[in-house]
Amino acid sequence: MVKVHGERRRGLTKGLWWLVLVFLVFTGGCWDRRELEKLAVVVGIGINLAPEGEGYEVSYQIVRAAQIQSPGGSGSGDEELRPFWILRSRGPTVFEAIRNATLQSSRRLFLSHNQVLVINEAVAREGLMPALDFFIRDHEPRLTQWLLLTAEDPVQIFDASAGLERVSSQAISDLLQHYQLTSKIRPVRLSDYIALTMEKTAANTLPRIRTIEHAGKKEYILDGTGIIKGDKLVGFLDPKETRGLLWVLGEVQGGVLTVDVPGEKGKATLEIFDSASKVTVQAEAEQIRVKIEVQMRSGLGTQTVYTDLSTPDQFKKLEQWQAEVIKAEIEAALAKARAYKADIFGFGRLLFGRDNRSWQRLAPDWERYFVEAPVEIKVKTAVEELGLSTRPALEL
Amino acid sequence: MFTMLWRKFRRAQQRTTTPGPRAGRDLSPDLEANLAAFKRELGASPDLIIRRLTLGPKPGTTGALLFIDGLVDQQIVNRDVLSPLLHEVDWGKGQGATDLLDQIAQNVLAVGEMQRETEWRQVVRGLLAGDTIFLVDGQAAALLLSTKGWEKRAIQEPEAEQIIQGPHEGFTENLRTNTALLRRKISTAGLHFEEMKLGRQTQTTIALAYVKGIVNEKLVNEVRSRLKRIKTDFILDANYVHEFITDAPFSLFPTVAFTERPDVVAAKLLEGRVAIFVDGTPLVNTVPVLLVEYFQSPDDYNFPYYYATMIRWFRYLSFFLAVLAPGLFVALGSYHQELIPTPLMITIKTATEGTPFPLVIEVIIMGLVFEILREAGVRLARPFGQTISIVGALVIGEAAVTAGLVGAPTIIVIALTAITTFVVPGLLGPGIFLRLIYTILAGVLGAYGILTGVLFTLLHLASLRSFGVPYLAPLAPVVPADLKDVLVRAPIWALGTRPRLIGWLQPSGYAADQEEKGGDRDGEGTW
Amino acid sequence: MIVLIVVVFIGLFLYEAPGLVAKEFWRELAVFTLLMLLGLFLSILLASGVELPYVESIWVELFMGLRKMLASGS
Amino acid sequence: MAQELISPRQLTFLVISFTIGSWIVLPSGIEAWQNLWLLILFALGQALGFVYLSLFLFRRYPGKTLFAVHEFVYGPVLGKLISLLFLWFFLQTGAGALAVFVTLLKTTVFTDTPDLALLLPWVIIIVYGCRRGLEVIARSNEPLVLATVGLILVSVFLVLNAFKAENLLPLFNQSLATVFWNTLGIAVFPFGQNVLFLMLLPQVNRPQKVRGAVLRGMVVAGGLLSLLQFLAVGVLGRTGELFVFPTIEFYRMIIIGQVLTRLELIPLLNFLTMGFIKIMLCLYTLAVGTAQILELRAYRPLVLPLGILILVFARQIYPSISLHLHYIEEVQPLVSLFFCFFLPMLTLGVSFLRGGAQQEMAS
Repeated sequence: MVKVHGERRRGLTKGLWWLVLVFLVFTGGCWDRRELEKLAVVVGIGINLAPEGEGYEVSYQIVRAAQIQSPGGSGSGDEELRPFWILRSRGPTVFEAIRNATLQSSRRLFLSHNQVLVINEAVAREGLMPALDFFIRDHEPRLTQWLLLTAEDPVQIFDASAGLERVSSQAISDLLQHYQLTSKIRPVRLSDYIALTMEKTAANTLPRIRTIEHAGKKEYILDGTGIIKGDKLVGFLDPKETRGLLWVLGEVQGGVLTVDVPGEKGKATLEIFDSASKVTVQAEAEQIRVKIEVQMRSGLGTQTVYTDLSTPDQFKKLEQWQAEVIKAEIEAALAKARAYKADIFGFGRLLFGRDNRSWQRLAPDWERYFVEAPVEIKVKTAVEELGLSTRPALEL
Repeated sequence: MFTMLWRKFRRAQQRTTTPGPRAGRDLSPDLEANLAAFKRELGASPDLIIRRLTLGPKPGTTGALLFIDGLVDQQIVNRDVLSPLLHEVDWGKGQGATDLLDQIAQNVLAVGEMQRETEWRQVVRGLLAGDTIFLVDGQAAALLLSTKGWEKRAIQEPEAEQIIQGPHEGFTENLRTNTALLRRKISTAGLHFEEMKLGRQTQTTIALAYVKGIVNEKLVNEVRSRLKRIKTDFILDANYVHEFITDAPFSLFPTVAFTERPDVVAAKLLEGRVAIFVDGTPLVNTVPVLLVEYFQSPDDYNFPYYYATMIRWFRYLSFFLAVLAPGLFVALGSYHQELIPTPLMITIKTATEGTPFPLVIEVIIMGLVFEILREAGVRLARPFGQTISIVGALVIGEAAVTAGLVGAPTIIVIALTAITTFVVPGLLGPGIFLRLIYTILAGVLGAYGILTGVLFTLLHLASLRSFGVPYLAPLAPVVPADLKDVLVRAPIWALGTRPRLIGWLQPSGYAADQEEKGGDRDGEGTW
Repeated sequence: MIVLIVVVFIGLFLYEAPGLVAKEFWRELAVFTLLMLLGLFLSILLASGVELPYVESIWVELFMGLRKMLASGS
Repeated sequence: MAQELISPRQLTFLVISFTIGSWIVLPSGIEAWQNLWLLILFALGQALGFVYLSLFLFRRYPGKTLFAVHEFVYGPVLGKLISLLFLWFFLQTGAGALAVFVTLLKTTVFTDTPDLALLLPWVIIIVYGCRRGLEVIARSNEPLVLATVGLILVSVFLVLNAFKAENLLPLFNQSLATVFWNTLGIAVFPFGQNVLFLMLLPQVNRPQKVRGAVLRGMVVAGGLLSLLQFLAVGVLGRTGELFVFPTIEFYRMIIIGQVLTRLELIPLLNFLTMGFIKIMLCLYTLAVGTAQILELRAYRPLVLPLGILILVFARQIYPSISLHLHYIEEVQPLVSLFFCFFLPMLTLGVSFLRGGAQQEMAS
């Protein structure tokens, strides 16, 4: 009994020792703590070249949480009432610029919730990776943020009206995610950009954004695609050509397509349901042979002619017309890509995966092979639905 | 220290104030001496009733009945003891008896249970336990007549362990009632009770219950020996026994379970456990106990299996939230803001903008406020208690948020914790304690701090054993067969086997005569 | 800092040693003490900023040297 | 020393977490990134061979730890010297794993926290666990392994929409030398280290099931690592080569409905628990082994000072993460090969050569 008591007492002292030890360790603490209310949450970052001298000018859109639920949105006059704050800073590298921002901001910039990276085209022309490296290396930014190109000062984009949203970066992020409503833009995440950059033969594309003036207010619009070859901006695709690219990549999952109805002054617009593509790249001795097969399903969305387009015969014709439009779009994109010698379609990537040996052989001179490659395009389409009406109300 | 002195002092006092018929000796043949001794021993207690009688064929022989008022059933004493002695004595009968006391015992008294005692201590003990003492002048012996009977609470539904469906009876403070309740549930001769008296002053009856043939004898021996080692002055409640026999006295986690429900005790005994009844309390200890038992409720077995399974998972989730929610909230809010989805994060940020304290402090303070409110609510009379809780929660919480002292999300988290804590009432203590620790750890090292704390707790739990059975079984060590009542609540017909580490002597719950499969035990549960 | 380390080590020593003495585990006590002293020594060196060699860089240099030798040899 | 027994199932679980251990966050063989998941399977086959052979030692000397076998085979002096080498290896393995996790935490989450603040709590709980003994380690390991397995299996569903089968191609584009070297590296680094269990096998309660238990554990661990790697390649593609901690990184790519994003903290913490078990096993073996070499009656008193040594070592093992990566690529396979394959095989060979007498002694 005495022994048991002794053991218990020792157990108590031992337990106390452990407790003391644990608390000794933990009382020192709180090195990495950053209180939520003390953070400056950055939702958009713009990168521009510094107007004079070397280095970058980085701009930030920071959420002003206190204002987020009160009136006074984007673009409205009073600076203090806007739900965000725009800040600029400069530095020889992006990282230093971001740190320099704390000279102006009372709170530490918190990059983890950044949604969009808007990059000025001047930066893109000099090469993107030097500017992007920080976002890959640092632990805070996400690899899933969206990349955008703009010809303007990125601040203009952040400054523009966000429409229904409170903060324009958030709105742009939503916008990009709904790309399939038009399929005229190709959203690119930071991780996608890195992945393609690592493929030696591939070229990247980035969506462009610009502002437009509307009733005295600035608004922004997604417009076309920039072609990045070897990390440098070389040219642009317009929205139609962008969709040509998306057809090849099999990324068109929606949108509409308008065809001319021959013989009549009118058009028909078809709604794209989905599409799929199959690209085969065959390596031969001194050239590659590319075959692109696109399949697409659509439904009749609207028509501006008085002929009934919903008969089986007309459907057949519609299928043919839209196949031609698609083919034209692809060819347009292909022509641009050839002009810039940029393999935006990832033909090289395909060869790399399927026929690595040939790729090894052809890769050093890929530009030439890409430009000279004969491309065979096959489009198979189906018009499957006609909406709620069986025929136009008035037929002539 | 003070208590020790006090005890010594008391012991010394006892030694000097216990004269004859000297403690530990026999009764004196002289009735008056005996009665005087009783009066000395018990003081001038008004509840000690001494009824003198004149007895027998030989007029002049005096006797006395002694009992404690309130402990005996007056009706029995009057009808079955006093009145036969006074009126209906046929002194001619029972010639075989050796002396007068025997004669009376055999022929006169209409009491079922009686005992002849000569030793002074035993007589006093009997008197204090509610027996009526019958003394006859000239004989150094007494009859202890079992006339126990006192006011007791009726059998009610236990308030702390309410269920919706199923039996609504609960144990009472009376040991006999309790054992009877258990007998009513288990009608096998295998249900054995062993009684012993513990506590120098209280002489509390402790009853050990087990089902022979199902229980492991080694377990019974272990419980018995641990109970015998208890040296204390008083035992007033099941927890007194619990803290003496528990495996890990300093652990946060209880290694002895208690319940107020006969059906629970019956189920546990039939799984091979041992129950310890303590007279004077409706709580019954059962050992060994596993952590998962705290997540089981009798209702689980009274509802359909799918519903019971779902509810059980809600219980796991609730406990998880109760222990970890404030810690996780602090870790997310002040270390890992990138984990919160952006819109939610901005909402939280909006709500906490401008609060003066770090999140940890906020959470700890609000947690403390809540605990105090809860304690006040429990202690006060019920109508007050409710008022206090509502007023406290509403006024303090609302005011703190409006004044910008505390963010609204903090209040939400604390409220959530408050509710979930009560879902697993058996682990209330450890839950609250761990929650505080995890919150502090989260405040210092974020999720890493919590992980460290959780791993420490896990190691501690893994090192615990309750009467030889690993506390975390059947999760660690994994006993796949037993997961049927842990991860899910399998239909009753599929719950046929007993927990392997406890009831392995007779693994099957149905066929008692089935072949024993004892050996295959994965090396765990070694005694 | 060094004072703190010494105090912690003495505390740990006092935590463990009495049990060993009570059980008359002399050998264990000796080894324990030795290892504690080693730990104390290294900790003090670390705390006082003495540059200790990095364990793995020794291996790396050794093996890289070996590889280079092999490479140049073949 | 009271014999603490574990069951074959617990042994399997221990093997799983020990193998997964630190490799899961800092994989070796990044050179062959795209085919790493395949290399793991090759390496698993190779390692199963190694370990199968090493287990002959246990067959030959049942109930004897590796160190006891050393003394049998090489005689007391040389045997103890070789055992001492192994102690060094265990110390290095444990400290290495600890260093990996501290580096991981420091670079991903706790950038401003000093090393010591991350090391110390970890070491304290590891020492606490080791003092509680192997049974407790084994028992607490079980839920942790289940959690990890669960997480890896759940990740299959989480990454479904980020997974691109195209990323897995091409299957073989590395030179044979790269493949061979990295396969060997993986075979000895996470898998071969299981030689440590030769110290613990006598504590398994059913010795006849030991071999199956170890091999099963390795297969499961190899399968899990391969699966995880498969997912990582499918999600990250070649980008994976860029990252120091690719298996954590790929969880950063998970986006499910705007809500489940930036999940990397969850696998990070989960994988930490595997490393935790690994370090604890190393420390335990270190203490038990030291006690055995010095013929002590108890290992418990050694746990604390050895824990401090591990802590000091963990701080002093790698000067920088870049050298660490370099070490993993270039040196570690050779060191591990020496300890995990060469020495056990040598012991086995010598014991066969010395033949009959030994066996009689053993039996």
